[in-house]
Amino acid sequence: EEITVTVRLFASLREAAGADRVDVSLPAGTPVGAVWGHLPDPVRGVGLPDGARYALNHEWTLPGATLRDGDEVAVVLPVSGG
Amino acid sequence: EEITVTVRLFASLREAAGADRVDVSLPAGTPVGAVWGHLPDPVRGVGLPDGARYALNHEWTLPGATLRDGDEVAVVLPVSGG
Amino acid sequence: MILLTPDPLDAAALVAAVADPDHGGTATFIGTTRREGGAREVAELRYEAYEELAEAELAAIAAEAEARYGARVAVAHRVGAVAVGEPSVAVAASAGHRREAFAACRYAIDALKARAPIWKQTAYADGETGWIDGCAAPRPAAAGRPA
Amino acid sequence: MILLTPDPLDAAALVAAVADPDHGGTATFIGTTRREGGAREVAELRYEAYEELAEAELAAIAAEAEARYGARVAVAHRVGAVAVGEPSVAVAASAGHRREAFAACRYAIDALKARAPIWKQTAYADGETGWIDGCAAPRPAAAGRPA
Repeated sequence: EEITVTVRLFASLREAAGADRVDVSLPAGTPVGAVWGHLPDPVRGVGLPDGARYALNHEWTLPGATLRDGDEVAVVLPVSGG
Repeated sequence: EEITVTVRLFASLREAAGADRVDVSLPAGTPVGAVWGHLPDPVRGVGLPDGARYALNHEWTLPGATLRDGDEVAVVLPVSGG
Repeated sequence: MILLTPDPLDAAALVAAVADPDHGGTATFIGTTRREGGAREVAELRYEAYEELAEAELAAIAAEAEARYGARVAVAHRVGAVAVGEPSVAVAASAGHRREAFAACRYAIDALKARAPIWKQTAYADGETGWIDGCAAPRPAAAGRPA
Repeated sequence: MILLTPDPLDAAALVAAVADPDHGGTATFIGTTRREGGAREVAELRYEAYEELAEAELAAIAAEAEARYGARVAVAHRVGAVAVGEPSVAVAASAGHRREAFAACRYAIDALKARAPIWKQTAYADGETGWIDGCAAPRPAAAGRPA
């Protein structure tokens, strides 16, 4: 069984994707931390840096959280605001 | 030999004197710290609080500094600005 | 007051937002884009936020600082291009006394820099750009990067 | 910028006075008259300065903070009546990074409160007044005080 989630991308990942969000299809039960492997090649080519975190539907989450159909997951790169 | 100095007064001392400066005549060689005893009775009645300091001609000085004719000496009460 | 905005920051509005007649001190911090002096001159910074989460995180940081220090805290951050010398971030914190006001302000700006999902891209005067987001490669090398 | 003034303080002018394209952070402190909440409500504060020495002392404090922290520092203090909620003192300090900006700002306000020859008279809502200058007697008792 497949589900579809939207992945929000920022900064270097957004530029590599050419879009600030991509929809990906995954097996039901996929954990948040596995979404990276389903992203388009240009995004994965950038590499996932140490310290990246995840958010699920606009709240912080952990890589082990289970994705559901329609979820919005964000790859939150190490931040540099201020 | 007598000299005349101007004493600047602030806050409670100014109000007790009814003026922000008073001229006092003193023996030549009087130290700054002795000027208090020459101030008008209503000023001395307030009492000189612990922590009071002195300035001589708009610079900090010590009680042992010698007064000269025409000097301006200030009794600097414990401060409370801010 | 929690604000993500493309417009110039108004520090006075933040100070007004934390005003309280029982608070005797207000500390503010304003972060501005530096020219950087050294090898490469910076033309501007460009900020990008994960807006939904950034607003929630800034609100959480302000609430933490308020609870820890008995303070009122306001935070504003620019998004988009910010020229050298212009404020990119502003924090205001009021409290009964200055120790708590300074501590709350410092807590909020430190936490913002550590946790808020906002990213900075440096645009140099020579035309190059680089994201500060933990990703290794500068943009000019992107073409040769393995996919 | 060192200022003793009977006019309302302009924090933005202080921030502008310490602006520097190589300084990435500006910390400010604004001290405001508190209502005091407790037993007696405060109507206003009245500040009196030994102006010649106060200006020199504030300039010395700013120079010390600048030298210690590599900062630029501006200080302004009101004289005369200041209503509850209005700023009586403002300090701005810019530096390369926020740690030094906060430290310079904190140094300047702490030193100002300890050293600047400025005195505060509290005017209570019930009409009484009292100088905070180390002299023991409140004004209503003055008539009975031995000369």
